[in-house]
Amino acid sequence: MKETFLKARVGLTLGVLGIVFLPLGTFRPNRVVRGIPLDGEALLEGRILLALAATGLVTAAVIYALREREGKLFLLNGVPWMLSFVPGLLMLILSSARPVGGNFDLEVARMSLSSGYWLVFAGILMLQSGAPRGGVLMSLTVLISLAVLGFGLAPHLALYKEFMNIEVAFYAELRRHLTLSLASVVVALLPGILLGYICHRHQRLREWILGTVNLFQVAPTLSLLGLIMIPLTFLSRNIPLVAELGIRGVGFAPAFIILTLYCLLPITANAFSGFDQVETAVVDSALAMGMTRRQIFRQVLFPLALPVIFSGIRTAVTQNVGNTILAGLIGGGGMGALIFLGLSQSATDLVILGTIPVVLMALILDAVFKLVEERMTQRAGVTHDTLDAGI
Amino acid sequence: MLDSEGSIFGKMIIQILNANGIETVDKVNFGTPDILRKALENGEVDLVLDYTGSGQYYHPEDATDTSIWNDPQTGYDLTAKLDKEKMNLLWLTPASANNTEMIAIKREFAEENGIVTMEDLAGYINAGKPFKLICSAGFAENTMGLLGYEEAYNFKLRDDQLIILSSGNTAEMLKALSEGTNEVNASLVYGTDGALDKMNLIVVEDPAQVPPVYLPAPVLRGEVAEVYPQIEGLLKPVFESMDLETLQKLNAQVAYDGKDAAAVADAYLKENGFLK
Amino acid sequence: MISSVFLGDPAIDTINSAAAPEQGKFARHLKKWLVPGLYALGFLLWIFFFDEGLSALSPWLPKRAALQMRTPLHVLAWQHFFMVAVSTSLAVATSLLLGSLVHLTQSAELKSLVLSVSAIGETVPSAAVIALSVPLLGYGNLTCMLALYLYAILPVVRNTIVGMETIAHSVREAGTGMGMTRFQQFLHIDIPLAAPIILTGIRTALVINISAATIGATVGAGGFGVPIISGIRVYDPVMVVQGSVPVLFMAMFADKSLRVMTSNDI
Amino acid sequence: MIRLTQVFKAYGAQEALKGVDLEVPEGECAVLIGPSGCGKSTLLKTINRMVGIDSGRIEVNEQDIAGYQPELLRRQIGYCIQGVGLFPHFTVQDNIAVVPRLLKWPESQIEVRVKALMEMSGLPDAYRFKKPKELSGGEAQRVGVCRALAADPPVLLMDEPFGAVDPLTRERLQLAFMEIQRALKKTVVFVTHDVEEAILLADRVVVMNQGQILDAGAPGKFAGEVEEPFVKSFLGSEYPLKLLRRYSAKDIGLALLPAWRGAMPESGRRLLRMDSSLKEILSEMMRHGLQEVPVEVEVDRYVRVSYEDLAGHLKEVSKL
Repeated sequence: MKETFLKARVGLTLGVLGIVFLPLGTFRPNRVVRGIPLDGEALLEGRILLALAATGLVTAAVIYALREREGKLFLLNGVPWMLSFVPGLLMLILSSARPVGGNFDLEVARMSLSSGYWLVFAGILMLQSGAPRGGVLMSLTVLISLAVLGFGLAPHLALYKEFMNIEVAFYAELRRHLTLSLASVVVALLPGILLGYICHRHQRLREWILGTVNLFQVAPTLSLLGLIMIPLTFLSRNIPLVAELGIRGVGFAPAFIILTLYCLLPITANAFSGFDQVETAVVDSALAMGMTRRQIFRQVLFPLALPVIFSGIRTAVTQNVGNTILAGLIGGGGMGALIFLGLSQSATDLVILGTIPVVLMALILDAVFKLVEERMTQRAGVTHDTLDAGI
Repeated sequence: MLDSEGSIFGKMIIQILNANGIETVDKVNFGTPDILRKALENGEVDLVLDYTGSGQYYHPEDATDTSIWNDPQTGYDLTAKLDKEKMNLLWLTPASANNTEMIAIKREFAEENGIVTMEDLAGYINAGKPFKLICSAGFAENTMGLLGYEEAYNFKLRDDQLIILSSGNTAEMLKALSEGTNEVNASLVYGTDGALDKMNLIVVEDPAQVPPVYLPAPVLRGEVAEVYPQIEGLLKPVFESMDLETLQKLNAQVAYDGKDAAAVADAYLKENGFLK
Repeated sequence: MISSVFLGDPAIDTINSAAAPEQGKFARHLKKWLVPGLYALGFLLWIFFFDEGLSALSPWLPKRAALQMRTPLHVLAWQHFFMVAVSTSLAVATSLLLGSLVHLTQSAELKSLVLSVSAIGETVPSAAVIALSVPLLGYGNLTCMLALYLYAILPVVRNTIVGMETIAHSVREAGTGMGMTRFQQFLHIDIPLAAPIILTGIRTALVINISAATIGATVGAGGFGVPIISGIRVYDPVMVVQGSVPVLFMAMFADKSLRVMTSNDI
Repeated sequence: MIRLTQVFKAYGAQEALKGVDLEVPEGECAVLIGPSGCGKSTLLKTINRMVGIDSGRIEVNEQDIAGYQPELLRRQIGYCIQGVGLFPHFTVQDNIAVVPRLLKWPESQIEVRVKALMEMSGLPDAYRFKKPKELSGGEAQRVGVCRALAADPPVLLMDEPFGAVDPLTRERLQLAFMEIQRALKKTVVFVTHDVEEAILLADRVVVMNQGQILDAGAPGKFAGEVEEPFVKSFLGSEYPLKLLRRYSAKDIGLALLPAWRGAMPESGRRLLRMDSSLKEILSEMMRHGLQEVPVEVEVDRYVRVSYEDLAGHLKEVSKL
């Protein structure tokens, strides 16, 4: 794999900008008051060893990024690996840093990670993404940082304090989030694939089905969430069975229904184009050999369309993970509950705490699904470009 | 309950009930008060923390005389009666802290402009001096909220003098006020909001008593009350002990100091002998 | 939506192309714009006659709490429109520049950089971007517009790059063969041929933004999110409907009219 | 045998088949030929009910196909199409085995059958576990023929099966098919737009245009005068020349020809044999400006074939 130095250079620039011009952390005497920003200079003041190490690392990174060709120097190729530890180490340092002069209640005071820190983080990831085995490197960086947080090694970080406050709720909401975003896709699978098949078989219905399904995608999620409240409330009030099933105007049910409708489009549209890109000759010969429609669907159409359908499912999953946030507004739970709670309490760190899992979930699920998709495409023995089939 | 007060009360109720052998499921962060109310009516939760003044929203057809809500006792009685009859919901003893909606301004701003009451503030606004209020949509669009204030004190805010947030949580509004974000110089505040002192804010007095009285009280479903009749007795002393000052103090610990609501609740209950 | 390309769906795009050939050009135009026109009409009727309709219906509606809308609907409509229009057009300009830059430099590294950043950016939820911009930009529509701007860049830049990339090699070769300079090719071949795919990206961005702008109500940006979120909070269906329906119309109008523009059967 | 009586088929206002009568006797190969859109493919597809007919009657082996369930009918009729239509996710073996499996043959028997078919069509045994995309166009086409023959159907329908391969492969496939057909004697309906292919493979050439059969007969029939103007122009003025390729030296009746006398033509000249096509013989004459050439009938025994012999043969077959 060729190393891409552009990414390294852009990443390095971001990181240096972050360290020099932006605060790495903000020290807050309590949760709400305006904090005291700490930049790189303030952080290194009086710590000669740390300053030397930081200078050394930045210099190495600069040499690394300015090369024209892959260097033979083992040390230089190790730079991206070394950088993996930087975000985690910065957390440790920031957690123990205090502004000069001042007496703080350490039980209440906290250190928020600020724009500079996140820029450094992004820069390092970008630099690593261009290096050989970029995926492994980036995962390592993220894992180390998560470990520092998760094992409580940086107890004075605001992120950690917020996490400890809501630990039980955090895991519950995480589960809720995953359940909502994945289960709704699972429920949409069968109708989505069936609708795609109907689109493939009946030209006349195609426009109507795709048009309707598209409507759900176009409609603002929030307005759908609001609108679905009305019939659901009516149903649960008037039909006891519905209420017993736990279907109510607010909470899990409406969020689940809307998310299901929302992911119909990618699944249906991809199923349709998946079925449609199967060569007519293949379907014709299946028909001519005396396969029934059902046999053709099961043995020919479906396996051949599977990679494309799967890429639709991937799209549905990743978009659902993000959309599930809105469930937080109607009592459906999920990380949205934390994000909106953080927003309304002006607690930026809580918002970040809610956002990180969402981004990670989306990226991980996307990567896993992509891997499966590639395997599937290989197995199906076809080399069509699944990229084009997405919506 | 997305606010500190709800979390504290919620955790307290859970701890008290658990300590007395009643098993509970913690749904404290379930949703906004209005969503909780629906969930209670639908039987999805059994006990919520609610505010007496909210009765005006639940029974709009029976609450035409708004003055009912300005008195703590009549408001509580009417809500309790209507809820018992129509929904079989039981209002238990409320705390004696009025968590009503008022307007807060910075201390220096008040002193500079000699503002003590809403009348002073209305005069200031009507003089065309710079004013910007941050508040919730629920307050801005309520005839017993900002619309009521405007009528009672005879002033009118333009759209550009308002920042309306959809959430009803005052923490971010007070922060915006204390930091002067977007030139905000007034904010919605709840009676029990803590740490106004720390943030150097004061509440503007409201002689006309525009907003309803909001006393926090546990609301229990009738069927559950039949199974656990002891709940009422268990919660009564706790809620009676909570006056305005106590609640402000506890709220400040959670919303401003960022302490865990469960820990704050636990400490308070133990300190006052409700828990061992 | 990560790394999938926003291509128009041919089946939906051709709904309007069924116009019979003997019809005049004007009649075909009229037929094509009929549906978007209806959406626009619905939108306007809703905005200006909601109150009248509501009071006419009020005898049959359950009694509502003492809430009343402080901001009239048409002001909310303007706020919503303003946020979406400004942020989307800025984003389109940025992404066209960025996409063209990637295309003109033919740099694989730059392309991979832009595409992967945009793919990752898309996983950050818009609600979070809005929430995190508050300390930076304060309350109001600026915060919301920043989030919308960032969001709209992603689909447009991706479709610009992909659209220009998918132009058949032979077409460009023919251009070179006829003596076009690189810039002339860009102007006369790349841009017009990639236009439908770019427009599809713009459509996606616009629809996403109309939807995401509703969340702006949580940071005081106004727009149709105000009645929707308030309505959800106080559980008032009338308020929810009041805000939901016009956004729905707005989104459908944007989607449909851009589809009509993309279908090239005139 | 296959018999079509007054078959009509219309797609909306467009009439695809306008009263077609056709009979293909058992073991014969009928080649439908005509310009694109003439209805030849539609006609083919009516036979296995891929296309339903509006009126008329189609019999396969004396049975009206309307009485069959379409799937069951199709499993008894081999079918081979231009794009081959191999299932890309199946191996070669699985592709060939589709119909036998549909007919629930035991697996052991299927394997024997697949091996036999592949050997017959000249595919190496190792190909059994390849996927279609690993095959060349010609190989895929052979697999397609094997698949059509897999369940040993008495009737075979072929829709331009060799249309998409290069000329050289195509010729090889044609010869292979002729060999198979000679051995298996299936009743075949074959669609093509290539006159030479029709001449080579057909027992009967059926010329179609605009949904109708204009003329039908043995390939030789069209070597002489043709009345029908469309048939004449479609088959072309070079038809007799093309026809020469169908016949080989032994078809002329070499026993009656006089032995070659005189000097053998110069060395390095191509040796004509019994199985050389008449087209090759004519080419040889033209190449050297001769009226007659020697053809080897057995080792070191040559007969004299003259231009008149060729012309005479054509005249003879055209009377059949």
